[in-house]
Amino acid sequence: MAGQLNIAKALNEALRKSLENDPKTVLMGEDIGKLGGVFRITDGLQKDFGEDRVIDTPLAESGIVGTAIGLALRGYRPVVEIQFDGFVYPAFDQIVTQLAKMHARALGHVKMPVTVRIPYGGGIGAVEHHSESHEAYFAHTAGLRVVSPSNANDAHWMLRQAIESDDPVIFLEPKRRYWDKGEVEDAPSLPLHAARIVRPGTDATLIAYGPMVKVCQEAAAAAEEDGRRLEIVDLRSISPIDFATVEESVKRTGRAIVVHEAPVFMGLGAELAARLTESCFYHLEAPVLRVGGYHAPYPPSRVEETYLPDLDRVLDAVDRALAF
Amino acid sequence: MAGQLNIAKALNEALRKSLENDPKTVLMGEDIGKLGGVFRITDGLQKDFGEDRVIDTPLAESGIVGTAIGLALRGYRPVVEIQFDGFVYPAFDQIVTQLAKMHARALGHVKMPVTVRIPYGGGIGAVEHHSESHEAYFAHTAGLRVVSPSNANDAHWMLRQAIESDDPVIFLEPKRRYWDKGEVEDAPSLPLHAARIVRPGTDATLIAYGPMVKVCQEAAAAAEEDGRRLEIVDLRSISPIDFATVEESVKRTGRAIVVHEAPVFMGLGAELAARLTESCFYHLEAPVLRVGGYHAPYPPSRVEETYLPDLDRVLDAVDRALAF
Amino acid sequence: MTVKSTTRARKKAAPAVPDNLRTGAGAPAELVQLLTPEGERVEHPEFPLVTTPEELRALYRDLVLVRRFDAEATSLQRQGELGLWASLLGQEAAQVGSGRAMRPGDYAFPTYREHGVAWCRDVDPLNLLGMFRGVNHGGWDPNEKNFHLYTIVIGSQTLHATGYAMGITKDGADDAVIAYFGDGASSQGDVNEAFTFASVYNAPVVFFCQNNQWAISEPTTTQTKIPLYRRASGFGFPGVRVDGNDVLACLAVTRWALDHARSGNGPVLIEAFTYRMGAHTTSDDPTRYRLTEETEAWKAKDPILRLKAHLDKEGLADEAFFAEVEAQSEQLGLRVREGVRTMPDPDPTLIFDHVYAEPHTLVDEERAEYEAYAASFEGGENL
Amino acid sequence: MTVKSTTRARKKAAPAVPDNLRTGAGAPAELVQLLTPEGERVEHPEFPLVTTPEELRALYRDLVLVRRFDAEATSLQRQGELGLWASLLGQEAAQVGSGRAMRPGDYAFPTYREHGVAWCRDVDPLNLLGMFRGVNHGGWDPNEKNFHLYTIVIGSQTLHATGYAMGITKDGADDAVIAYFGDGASSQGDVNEAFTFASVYNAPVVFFCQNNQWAISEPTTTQTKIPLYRRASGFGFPGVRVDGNDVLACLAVTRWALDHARSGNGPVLIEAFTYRMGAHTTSDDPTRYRLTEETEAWKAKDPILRLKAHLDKEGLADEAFFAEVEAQSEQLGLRVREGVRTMPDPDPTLIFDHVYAEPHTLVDEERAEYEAYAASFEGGENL
Ligand SMILES: Cc1ncc(C[n+]2csc(CCOP(=O)(O)OP(=O)(O)O)c2C)c(N)n1
Ligand SMILES: Cc1ncc(C[n+]2csc(CCOP(=O)(O)OP(=O)(O)O)c2C)c(N)n1
Ligand SMILES: [Mg+2]
Ligand SMILES: [Mg+2]
Repeated sequence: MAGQLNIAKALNEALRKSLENDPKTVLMGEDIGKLGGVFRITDGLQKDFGEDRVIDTPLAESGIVGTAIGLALRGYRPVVEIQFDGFVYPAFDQIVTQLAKMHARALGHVKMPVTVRIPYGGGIGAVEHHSESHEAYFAHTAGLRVVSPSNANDAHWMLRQAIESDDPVIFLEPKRRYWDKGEVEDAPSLPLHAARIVRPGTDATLIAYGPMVKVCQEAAAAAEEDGRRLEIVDLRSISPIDFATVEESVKRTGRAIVVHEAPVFMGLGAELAARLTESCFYHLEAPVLRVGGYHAPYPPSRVEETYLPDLDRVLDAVDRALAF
Repeated sequence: MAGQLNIAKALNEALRKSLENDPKTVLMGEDIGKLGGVFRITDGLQKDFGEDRVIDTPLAESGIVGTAIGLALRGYRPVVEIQFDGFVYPAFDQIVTQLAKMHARALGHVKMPVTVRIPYGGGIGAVEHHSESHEAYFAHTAGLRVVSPSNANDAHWMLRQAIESDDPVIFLEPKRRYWDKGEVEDAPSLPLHAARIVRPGTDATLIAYGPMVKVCQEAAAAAEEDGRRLEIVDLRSISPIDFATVEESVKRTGRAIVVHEAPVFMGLGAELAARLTESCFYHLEAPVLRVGGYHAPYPPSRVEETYLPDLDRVLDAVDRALAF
Repeated sequence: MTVKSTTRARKKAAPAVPDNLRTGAGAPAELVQLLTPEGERVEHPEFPLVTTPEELRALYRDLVLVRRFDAEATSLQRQGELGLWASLLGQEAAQVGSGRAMRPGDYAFPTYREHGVAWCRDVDPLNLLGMFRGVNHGGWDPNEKNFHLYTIVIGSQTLHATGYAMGITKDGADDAVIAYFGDGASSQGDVNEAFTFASVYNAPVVFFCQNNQWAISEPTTTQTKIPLYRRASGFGFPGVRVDGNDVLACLAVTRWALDHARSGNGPVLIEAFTYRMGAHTTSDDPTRYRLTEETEAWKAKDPILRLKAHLDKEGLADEAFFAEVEAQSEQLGLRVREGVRTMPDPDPTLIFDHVYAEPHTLVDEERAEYEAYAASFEGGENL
Repeated sequence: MTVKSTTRARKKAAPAVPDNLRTGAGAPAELVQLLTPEGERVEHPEFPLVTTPEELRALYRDLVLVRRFDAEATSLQRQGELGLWASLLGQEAAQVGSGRAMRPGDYAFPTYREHGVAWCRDVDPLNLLGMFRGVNHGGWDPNEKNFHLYTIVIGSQTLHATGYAMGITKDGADDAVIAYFGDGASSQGDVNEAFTFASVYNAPVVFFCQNNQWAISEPTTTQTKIPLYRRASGFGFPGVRVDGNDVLACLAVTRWALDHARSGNGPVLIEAFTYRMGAHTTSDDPTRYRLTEETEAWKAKDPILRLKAHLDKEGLADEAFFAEVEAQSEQLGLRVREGVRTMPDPDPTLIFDHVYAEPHTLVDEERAEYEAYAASFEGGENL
């Protein structure tokens, strides 16, 4: 396993291992067979594991998730691919009213080990519906777990952990980072829902996940040239959030900026700000600030750079936080 | 119009006036015709306006919202009834990817004057899927307006304003309050998206909307006996939020508690806390606290009293806020 | 020929709406029937059925007990013991006939009205009532009874059934699945997606539509212009309309369909043509939208009376038998009444119990907060 | 008879999968055709069509120009001028035939591939390209052209079309609507819900399914076991399969269907049997999932060559005409190339422009914040 892999390949290997390790694991989705998925995450898997385990489905997302639930009831462990973020909504009812609630409704008698993989987020110059960040919907939904890796190692191990989980997991893949390379280790170093301090610092804490971790790293590197030491927490898990790690950091730095691509209004930054203000009230030297998308549909790609948080917008927020 | 009406009747009158005033207004939904809807909100309207304007639809929510969009494109002004909160999800794709975005996508060339009425919230001892508060999903969705009245006068005038709006409005009706009576005035006193201070106070601000306004009123009355003067802001509009009114209040009282039935995690309280902390940082004597549902599916009705915020839980939060 | 045979006719005249869709009286055409409303046994060439007197008596017993349970639940709701009840009155034959057609390894996915099927799957009636009392959202272990939880979101269970059936195929098993749904549900996207998935994967699932003529206040004509069983042909699998008030026909057709499906021939749609004799649920008031005459006319097709007439006519059961069934019925009523009245309320912390199968920090935290809060009341009275 | 006619056959043997669903070569059965691949004019008893030479030449011109526009867009994408392009190559006849069947008052709801229909509705090709360049999500006024915006979420436009058609009925107008969708889309719940709504409300909408044999990498057999036009019969309205590479047949059948619909007879489903000659979009690599032989075989059915053969055979067009079309084609290519290359980027504040039709405090605030932020850069370089 060990070696430099890009995120796409690290995910592909994670699916392969999961198929090898558990005969009940099946993959389902549109174009995941011969094509290997539009991002090639399932490349070669149908060839090696057969059409019975790597299943090209009819073009109907509610049908995909609904039948995955049925397969889970029969003892299978389905891993569903939604082709792009914007196409998960036809399955929203099955996810929210069925998948998320089945275990509770059955008083624990049945389990729902279903992983829903979704390439999400913008920055690839795509047309409408192909660049959205909808993690807030899923995070607000009790019964779902929601995670998003930011690098190849996490992509690999978090996906394997998600598939092994007996709960439904929404697995958000930062599509603009699919081709970023990194070392994939021989074993996972963290449990699925633990955050990680990516970079230690003292002046403020940047909190991010998925595609925005890299932007924060760039911002922190730039800030360092100005003598500012920014700490970065990669949440990895969006629901539940590893508040212990985040709070410890914010109590040290006294300032926090949450960065995500999704719209700020009612986004994950709101929850982090609310919670951190409550738990770190006497430590905060500035309000928790939020950098994210605007309250607007994801725009045409020629203006997406304006919509997406970048190094400058993160540093602008850092300035504002430090000015308090 | 003027007189004591319950909320159900105030809504019914609003629909009647809207049908009278604009021949392009049509109502659509399941069982809204002869039955008058399961809550009788459309009672008598099909009889008076005909099957062509008060339309019983097939049992398919995506179909209802999708065809309403088509009718709007043809110049109609559809008012859709979703039978219960838990049944809007099959229409989620049409609402989020189509209804909310059509105006922006068309660069303003088309308008989407569609109102989606949803009886929402718990407290009526109902079975699963009949007691949910899902305003966070809609509020996070740019392109939608989201409102919820707490009394008969607002129910009447806000519904008429919603129907007159050229934007899509998610109109959330607090079903447990349908039978609460109140005076309905002859004209609206506020624009659709303005909040209102329901009760003035000095010690802390309770922020609520829809069904929880009454709970806050009870809590404030009880607190008064202990000599605490609580201000109450009825948001009325969930998206956009009238932050000006809320901020003015919180700057005066120095403390805020947000109360809603929806789960706290990623709920509206998070946004209010984040925003208020940013705008009132030097005024806040305590963090904005949140009282709401737990991160769990809405429970069976025999334990819903535990799930739902009540007077005691609000006062407990007030105590905690004052203890800071 | 290019165009579907109906096309030409339509080109000239307005599309004909079949008059057998809504029948106040008179049997609709194209209906499999093995027992007339008068209790006459008739043969259907395609659905032969051989029954012993014991089997017929057992079916009768099922029908009577199921109706009794249902009546008991309705009155418990009126007494305030249940929050709601969805009565199966009139649909006993459709449910018992199809329920008894299942083999032990077969699996059923119900709506919220399949109390008769639950009975056949040996689910304790008190377990069903827990949900309507508000004690839980479904109190039984679906895998123990091969009977899934009730599903309220219309149509969504048809996809679960299809997925489950796909799993059967993968397992190489010869079980089959029944997905129950209503006439109203036929309009939902999910049901039609289930038809597509079942058809292309050749899944061993029988779609059992109880067309009880009403979806709350909406007659079937609000959902479709043609008989519902014909929907299947558009998806490439067979559809059959059966007299839903004829327990023998429902048994024979469902048994055939399950065998068809389990033998690798793919799905079948059965439309059981029946009638909802009561209100939609105890919250409903059908006098607002339908005529008493319609309901009255359907009384003549009562599923229990017709089997009773047959037993009488053929001398297949004696008074002792009927008395025994009556006694069992009384006993069931008593057990249900007492069971419901003494059913304990759940502990409020049930809220936190099964949100996730594995530990979850936020749920643990909220549970702890709640417990501390509840304990803060004198004597922890809120707990 | 009770059971659909196919049922008995199935009971004995496994369900037959019609072999005409996937055809590498040879015309499938049950296909309306008015022009053979060799350019021979044939008659179809149910779809008579009278055309003048002018009309035939106009159709030819449409086909050529539409193909030219499409080719130009593909190469603009390769040059980096467009982010993506979804080519209609091979589907020109289905689109021009159906597009030209519309009356001015009729309305079309496209997917993302109906550039040929857009052409017939007089939408400026450059407007179409704005979306694929990333300049907007749809640059034209739908109500000006009676041509809705492209819809990417598969199937959702079929419901908009149906609702629009319901509005036509309410208006008492005699317009009709076409809803375009693909073979893959037929599996979506929305499309099947549209069938139900259209059928029960008798809406004047024609569902035009371009079965181009592929949904990205999935062959039609992943979506259905039987020909797609038969889906309609399950919903109670007529379905017709037409040779989608035959512009005359597409014209005749669509014209009939629109008239059928506008006359109050309700919806029609047309399955235009055609083939996607190119990749799904410029991002796709069809060599991963289909054989070149299949594509090669379909070349023999090319919609343009066949009309050209007919014009030649019948002497309906001279060299001057072909030269003129060629010149127009060159001119179009030039205009498209230059238009795209000089198409200005939108102002970033477009983000805030049309989120709502009426004022919105949050959007106003965020716009102001953005503007202040942008202005904070020296010289406002970010604006
Ligand atoms: C998605 C969804 N929409 C609406 C409802 C509300 N509702 C409950 S039962 C019902 C009618 C169902 O009719 P039908 O399918 O014929 O079943 P029946 O009740 O007649 O057995 C409706 C509209 C629901 N439960 N789920
Ligand atoms: C709801 C949804 N799911 C998935 C996609 C991704 N997607 C885009 S085109 C396509 C295939 C469509 O096939 P078909 O309907 O046959 O139309 P064609 O592209 O062949 O014209 C898919 C899966 C989408 N756009 N929308
Ligand atoms: Mg029904
Ligand atoms: Mg296709």
